Amino acid sequence: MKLLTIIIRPEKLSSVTAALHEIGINGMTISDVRGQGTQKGVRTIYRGVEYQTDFIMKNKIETAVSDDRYEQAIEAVMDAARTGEVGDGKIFVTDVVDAVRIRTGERGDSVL
Amino acid sequence: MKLLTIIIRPEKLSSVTAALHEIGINGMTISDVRGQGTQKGVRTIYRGVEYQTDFIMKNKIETAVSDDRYEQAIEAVMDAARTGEVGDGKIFVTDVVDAVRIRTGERGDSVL
Amino acid sequence: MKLLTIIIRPEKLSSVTAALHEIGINGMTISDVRGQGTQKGVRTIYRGVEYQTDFIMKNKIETAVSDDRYEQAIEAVMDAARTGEVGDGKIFVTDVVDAVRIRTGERGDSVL
Amino acid sequence: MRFRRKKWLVFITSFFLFCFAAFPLSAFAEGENAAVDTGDTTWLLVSSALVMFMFMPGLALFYGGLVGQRNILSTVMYSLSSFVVVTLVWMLWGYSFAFGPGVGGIFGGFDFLGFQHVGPEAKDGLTIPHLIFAIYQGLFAAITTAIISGGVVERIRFSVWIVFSILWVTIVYAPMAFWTWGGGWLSKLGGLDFAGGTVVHILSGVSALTAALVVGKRRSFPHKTLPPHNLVFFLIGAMFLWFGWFGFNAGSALASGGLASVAFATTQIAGSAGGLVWIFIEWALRKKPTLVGGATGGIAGLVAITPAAGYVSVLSSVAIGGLASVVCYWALNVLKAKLQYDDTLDVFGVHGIGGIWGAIATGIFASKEVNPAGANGLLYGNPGQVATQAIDVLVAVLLAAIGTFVILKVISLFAPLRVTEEQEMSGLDISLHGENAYNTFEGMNSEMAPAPQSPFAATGAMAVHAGMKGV
Amino acid sequence: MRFRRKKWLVFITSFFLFCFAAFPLSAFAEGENAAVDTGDTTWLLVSSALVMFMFMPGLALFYGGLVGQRNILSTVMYSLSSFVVVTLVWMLWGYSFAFGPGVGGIFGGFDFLGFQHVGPEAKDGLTIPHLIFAIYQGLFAAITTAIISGGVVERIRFSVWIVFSILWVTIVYAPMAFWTWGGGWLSKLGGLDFAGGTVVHILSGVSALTAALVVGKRRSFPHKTLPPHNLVFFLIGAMFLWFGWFGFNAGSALASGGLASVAFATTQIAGSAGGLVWIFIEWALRKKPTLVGGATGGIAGLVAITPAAGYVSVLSSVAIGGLASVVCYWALNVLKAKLQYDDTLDVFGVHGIGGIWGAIATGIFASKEVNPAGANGLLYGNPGQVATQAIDVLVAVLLAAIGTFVILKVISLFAPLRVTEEQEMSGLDISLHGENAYNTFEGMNSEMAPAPQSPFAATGAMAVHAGMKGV
Amino acid sequence: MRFRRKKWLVFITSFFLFCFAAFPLSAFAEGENAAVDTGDTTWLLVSSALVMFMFMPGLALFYGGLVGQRNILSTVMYSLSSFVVVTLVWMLWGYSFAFGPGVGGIFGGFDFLGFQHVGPEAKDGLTIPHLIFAIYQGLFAAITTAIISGGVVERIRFSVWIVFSILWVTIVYAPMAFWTWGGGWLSKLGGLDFAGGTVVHILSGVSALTAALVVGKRRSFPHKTLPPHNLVFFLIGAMFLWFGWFGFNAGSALASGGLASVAFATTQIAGSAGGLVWIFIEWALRKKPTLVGGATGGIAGLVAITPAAGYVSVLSSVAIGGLASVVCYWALNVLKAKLQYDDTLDVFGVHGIGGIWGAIATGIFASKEVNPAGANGLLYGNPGQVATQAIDVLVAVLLAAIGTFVILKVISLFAPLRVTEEQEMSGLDISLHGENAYNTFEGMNSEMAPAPQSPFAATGAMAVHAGMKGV
Ligand SMILES: Nc1ncnc2c1ncn2[C@@H]1O[C@H](COP(=O)(O)OP(=O)(O)O)[C@@H](O)[C@H]1O
Ligand SMILES: Nc1ncnc2c1ncn2[C@@H]1O[C@H](COP(=O)(O)OP(=O)(O)O)[C@@H](O)[C@H]1O
Ligand SMILES: Nc1ncnc2c1ncn2[C@@H]1O[C@H](COP(=O)(O)OP(=O)(O)O)[C@@H](O)[C@H]1O
Repeated sequence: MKLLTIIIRPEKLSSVTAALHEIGINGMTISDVRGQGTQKGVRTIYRGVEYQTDFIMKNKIETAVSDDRYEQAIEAVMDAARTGEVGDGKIFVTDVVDAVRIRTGERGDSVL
Repeated sequence: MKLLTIIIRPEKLSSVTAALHEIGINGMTISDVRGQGTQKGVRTIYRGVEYQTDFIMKNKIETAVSDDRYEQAIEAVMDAARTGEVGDGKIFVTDVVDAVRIRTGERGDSVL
Repeated sequence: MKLLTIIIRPEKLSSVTAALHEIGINGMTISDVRGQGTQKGVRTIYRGVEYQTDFIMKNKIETAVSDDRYEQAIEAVMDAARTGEVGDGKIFVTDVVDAVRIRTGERGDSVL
Repeated sequence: MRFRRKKWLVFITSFFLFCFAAFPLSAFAEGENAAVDTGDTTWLLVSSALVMFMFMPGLALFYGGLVGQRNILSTVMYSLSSFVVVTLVWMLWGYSFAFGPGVGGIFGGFDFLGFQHVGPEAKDGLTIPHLIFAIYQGLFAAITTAIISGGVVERIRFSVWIVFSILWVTIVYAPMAFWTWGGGWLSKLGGLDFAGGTVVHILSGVSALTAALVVGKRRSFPHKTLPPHNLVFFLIGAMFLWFGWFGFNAGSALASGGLASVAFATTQIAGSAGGLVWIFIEWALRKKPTLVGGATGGIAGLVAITPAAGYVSVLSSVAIGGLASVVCYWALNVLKAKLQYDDTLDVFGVHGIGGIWGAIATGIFASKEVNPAGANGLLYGNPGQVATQAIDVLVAVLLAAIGTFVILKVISLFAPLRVTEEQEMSGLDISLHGENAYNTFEGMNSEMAPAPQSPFAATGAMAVHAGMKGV
Repeated sequence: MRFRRKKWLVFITSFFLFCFAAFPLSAFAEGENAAVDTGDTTWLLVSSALVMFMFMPGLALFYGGLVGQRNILSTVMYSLSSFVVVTLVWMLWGYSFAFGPGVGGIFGGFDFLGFQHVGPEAKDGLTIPHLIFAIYQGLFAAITTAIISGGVVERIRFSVWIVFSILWVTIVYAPMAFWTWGGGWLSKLGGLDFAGGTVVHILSGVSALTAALVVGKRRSFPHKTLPPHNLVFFLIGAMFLWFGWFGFNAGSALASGGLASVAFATTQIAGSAGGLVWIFIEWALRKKPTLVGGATGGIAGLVAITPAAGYVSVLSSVAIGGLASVVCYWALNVLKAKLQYDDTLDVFGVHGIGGIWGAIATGIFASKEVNPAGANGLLYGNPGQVATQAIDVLVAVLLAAIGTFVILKVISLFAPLRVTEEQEMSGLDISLHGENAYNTFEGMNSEMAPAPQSPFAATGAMAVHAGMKGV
Repeated sequence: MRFRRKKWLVFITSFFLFCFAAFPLSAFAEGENAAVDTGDTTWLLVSSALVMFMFMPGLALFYGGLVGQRNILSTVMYSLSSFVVVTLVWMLWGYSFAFGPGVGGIFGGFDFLGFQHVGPEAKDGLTIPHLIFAIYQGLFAAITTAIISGGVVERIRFSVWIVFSILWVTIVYAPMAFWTWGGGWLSKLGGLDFAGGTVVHILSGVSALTAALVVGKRRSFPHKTLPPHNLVFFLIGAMFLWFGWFGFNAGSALASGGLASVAFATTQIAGSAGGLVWIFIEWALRKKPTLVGGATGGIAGLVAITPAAGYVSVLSSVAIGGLASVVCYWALNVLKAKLQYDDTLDVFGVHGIGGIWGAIATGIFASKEVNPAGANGLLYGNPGQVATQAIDVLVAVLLAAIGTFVILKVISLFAPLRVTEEQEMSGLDISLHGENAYNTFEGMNSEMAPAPQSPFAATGAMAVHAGMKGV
């Protein structure tokens, strides 16, 4: 099983979740995060003072998928989240050694 | 060392942390997250318009535990977080290859 | 490639990001989290009732770095985030098996 | 379902028919307005608006900021519902019971039901229209009722609260108002209550404590209650209260001029003394003066000066306001900790204790030099006034405690008083009202899902509700 | 750039020169104040302040709480800009067009341009200074304009909105005000509008619907619109509206005294009836009464009583307010769902429908016993009044619809009416105003970066802007 | 510890004893009220309430919204403490120093200490009770003091601030008020200051700059200061200020009627002109008009009209308000960037510069046609008035700068002026007041821990504090 950590633009969140739903991936956990990278932050000006923030709003999706599906998931996310502009985000893949469904105590791929 | 990523209902947070304390696990990092899965979101109605959100409030606990303790931790969490209703959450286990305590520079299991 | 999960004091965030920039690590994802550990929470009193919270504000930085750079990154973070007081935080290192830049579809170390 | 809806329609329709048909309009026949003074009337119009404002949104925010964020809307709804319900009850029968011509000094009677005979002409002995007097008093009744909710927020059922409001204002507030201000027996004993120390604050404070005991503690009390979720809202509410208090106290002169100015000044000064003393107490005892403390002290001072506002000198108001903080601080920090009652937002500690101190203090500091229509107090050679005030206090305490107890016990025969454990746990906003106060998850700001054909299933989807049909 | 800046300077300078030089000051020549009554004047001063308050911050919060958090500042900016722009337009020409001596019952004329001849002396037939009357009416004009923005928030361009405000108040509001209140032809027909049922609420409600249709739906409508981001702000705004409404309705008596008291009472009671009925409707049909519902019902009741406030009895106001919630609930839940127009904040459903009901209801419930200067309505033997009211309604609906349509179509010849897709997606706060309302990311509270030599590059860095030079 | 607590008790008790015993109550002896006008009195009662409201919560939110979220309560506490402290100081000696019968045009004297001889009877030459005049002026003193805090928030110590408040109002504000309004030497020179251009705005603006320089920059200035944490609170505050400004300016007529109406109108119009001009400047120079800009411009306009409100025509007020935005924009964007002083919330840029412009503008635009009790200005053939105004400005600037400098230097002999680095870093809310403004972490909404036997250890545990014993 793999854990995909997906960083995307907030405005793409619903497209991405919909794309994942489409290929049958329904379980995921989402958070509001701030990103830094090549993309530059917005400048805002208050009373003549310019605040440049390099913390850019992003959303993070964490979703565990089975080994045979994760490439497909990556494709789906890329299609849904890409704009072609700097700042589209990243997907990181890590290995999950074990997974538990708290409600039932199930383990492994049946958890997903 | 293992990193447990635990997704639970917010109302179970203090039970779970207490359960972990009980078996001697005191270090952990918690965040407010939104989950999607089998559980359906709440519907709220504003002025005749129904908003159905599929982002359900959850809490995420990340805790690194030593290899010999993590099964025990999983048991403790399951006991404390289970209601038996859909939406109880998941535990994902990943391998930690290294860990550092910033204050001392210690490495490995003594960090926990 | 490694994923560093860095937990630090909020007031050290800009020092740490600056330190990472200095060694050429510009990509990272940051979130507001709450920590528990050895450090004790603040006590606040409202109308004679004392609220002791053991959820301490921390910031989490997640950054993926190449295998040859991660020791250097750990050094940089430790230097920038250490105060010597309990509560300085931790760094956890996990293996990244794959990484994708959504904008281009690139994979592997070139993503960083 | 269909049936129930019809019943509702019939009910609503007949209610409205009743409204404009049942009562004679002769009330408005004689609009002479001979004795109405424009300056006085303006002051009462303004004071009424101020009392409305201190209630909604004032009290609602004062309370709402102190509860957990899953109960903020519910807390506000208790206030909002009392606001609209008591306004109507007051017009229909409350005013008549409280300020009617009266039956034997005990009960106001039925002459003013539905604001009959309450019109634009000057009220007897006053220079303001009867109608604005009635509305002004109605807002007092409404806010007093809502203050009680602070003792039982985060757990009482919404429907129970509405029924409680109606009964309480009828059988607790209206009698006390009649006895004290409407010409009833208490006023004949010589008790002084300028703007509602007994009628407003003791009644609400004691009722809140009684209700808190009858309804029972929150499940999370005392070890896991939520910290106040937004102190800025709390502060805004506290200052709205302060602002409105000028209408409350100085408006109780029922005219503009010197007496209103005295009440205005004592109000501002007692509030300030209260705030400052609380800050110093916290500083001395705890090292850190808090905003919650400073604002609570200010409110304590304002509560205490309420019965005295038009009877005492400016310097006395310093003592009354400052000592109010001392006794209320003690109530919140020592008494409550010892007795372990769950008066959630400290209504008893602030309004009850503060009101009792204020009523007694009026007996100590009152001076005929300030207000010839008042009386001299202990310090001006008349110790008996303290005893008279003590009787007032006693009556208010007993009436509030017994009345509230009986009302809630009766209601509990028909329905449970409190929400279920599950509702309490998920928060009352969602479980009672189906709403979240704050929708600030950034991820919601995402563009339309690509699959509009299944809007209900799509992430974050929103659908226009099918209106009445869907239920 | 340099050139453009010069042009601005010239423009601003010449404008100000014009301001104090162009008009004769003889307006202030005769400051006799013979007939000015201090009590009445105070009431109008207060009422003006209250109307200002219900607008800013009242309306701004009422609207702002209901939009998504990326559009809150933009929503507020529509209100703020109308506030300042219409105030100035009103002073320069609006007041003259609306309340000038008039030309043939159609148009107010030019006598009061720039508040010429509008001074501290009493206005004809009134006991208040002409100037405060003019300012009071100006605040009506300003809030009415801003109400319209609720139909088109989250998409109309800011510059378009400002131009629209100027044109709308000139060619829609001013004529209707003149016809109804300034002595124009409608008032001669005998239509009753105490405080703005047609002039304020129907005009704004219908204009908002028209504007929503001309500007078009939000891209996210109806399946992905954002839930209200802060219901506490919404509640605060609603209660500020309520508070200010006393100045709006009771102030429209243009004097203190009995009539103002009647209007005050009917306002409070109609609002309460509206709130309560809406709560009960939701309870019956949906099981959960909501805060948004209760507050919306209150506002619906207040809208409906506006034209009637000084003409009907207190009991009639219960019916008017209560039924307002019934019709507005229907409009929001059935009509809107069926017709699928994107009137974002339900201006048409509340102000338009509520205003129409109120105007008609005035024809039903009005009574000369309450106000001899008014008329009797259907229930008092004069069915013709309903027809007269219907004419008023029709005129208002047509004027608003046609006027708004023409204004927007003309503007659209010069510039696009709405923001780009990208701006809509990123939120108007950042894309139009370059600001975020909330900066609450805790990570920003971090200490200074150790590399001050490159402040712009450092994380979270902030730099003092180079002032005018940098642009 | 035990000892310290006793000392406190003794102190408090003796203070209160003093309060009601030390002064004769003869002040209230003659309550004739012969000349009191109810309409005028009502206006002053209302104006006093409005000034209170613009201060708390107005100013507190205006400031609080602009600071970082870890300093919001601290920012509010500076205001709240000045509010209560200055109210008491004013009553005890401030009013006497500022409005006493006076000693040689320099000092008000001791006649009114403790509001002796300040009673419900009309103040000499006015138609309002002396007491409400005194309270009204006291609220001016209090808000002026609190405005200064904007220059030093996020770093000055709370105890230092309280001591500063007491000294500043005594030796800076009271003299200037006496000289200008109390019959002192400045007023004899013929300087005009209708509602506080010099006394309120220049004093506070210059004092804030001085204090900012003496206390020193925030450690984060200029490269890492926090962005404003909540612009909605800022907006609410700004609009509360605007609302209250009507009481401030139009109330300064000290009577209802024509003059109050003029001041009301010029206030509304100057504020609007200020807001609009700032929006246009930003639009022209920066492409994006901001909410912060629009609101700041409005306040700048209001500041500038303050000294002129009752002396100039409505059209002049457009020029005064509009140009205020030009000069203040320059101050904030060019001057501040160049000089690099850390006047945190731009008190000098808005109140100082705006106040100076307003005072001078009064000398330019004043007209006896508007107010015969005033004077003609430059444009009405009297260039000397500009010089007279310049003297006023100079006196205010010098008094504020020297007074503030001396007070702070003296305090710094006894205690450090600013918080420690660590306190600044953790935020003043927690470090000075032990509170968090917002407790919105969802995880706190969790059910009771299963181990109630160790409540203090359990996660998120809350424990009833042991009251006074525990400290
Ligand atoms: N090495 C990294 N580790 C973790 N997160 C990263 C890393 N690099 C980028 N990110 C995240 O991805 C987001 C987008 O990256 P950015 O470099 O701005 O654009 P792009 O992905 O298009 O190259 C960042 O805002 C950050 O949240
Ligand atoms: N595959 C997954 N990857 C990551 N998080 C998941 C996944 N599946 C579920 N979750 C998280 O677990 C929560 C509960 O899952 P759900 O399917 O609703 O109920 P249950 O765990 O009882 O089967 C979800 O809200 C989500 O936060
Ligand atoms: N085992 C763990 N797993 C995950 N996060 C941890 C763990 N232990 C500590 N943390 C995080 O590190 C922070 C600091 O830890 P703490 O024990 O208080 O101090 P220190 O790191 O100086 O020993 C905690 O607040 C928590 O967020």
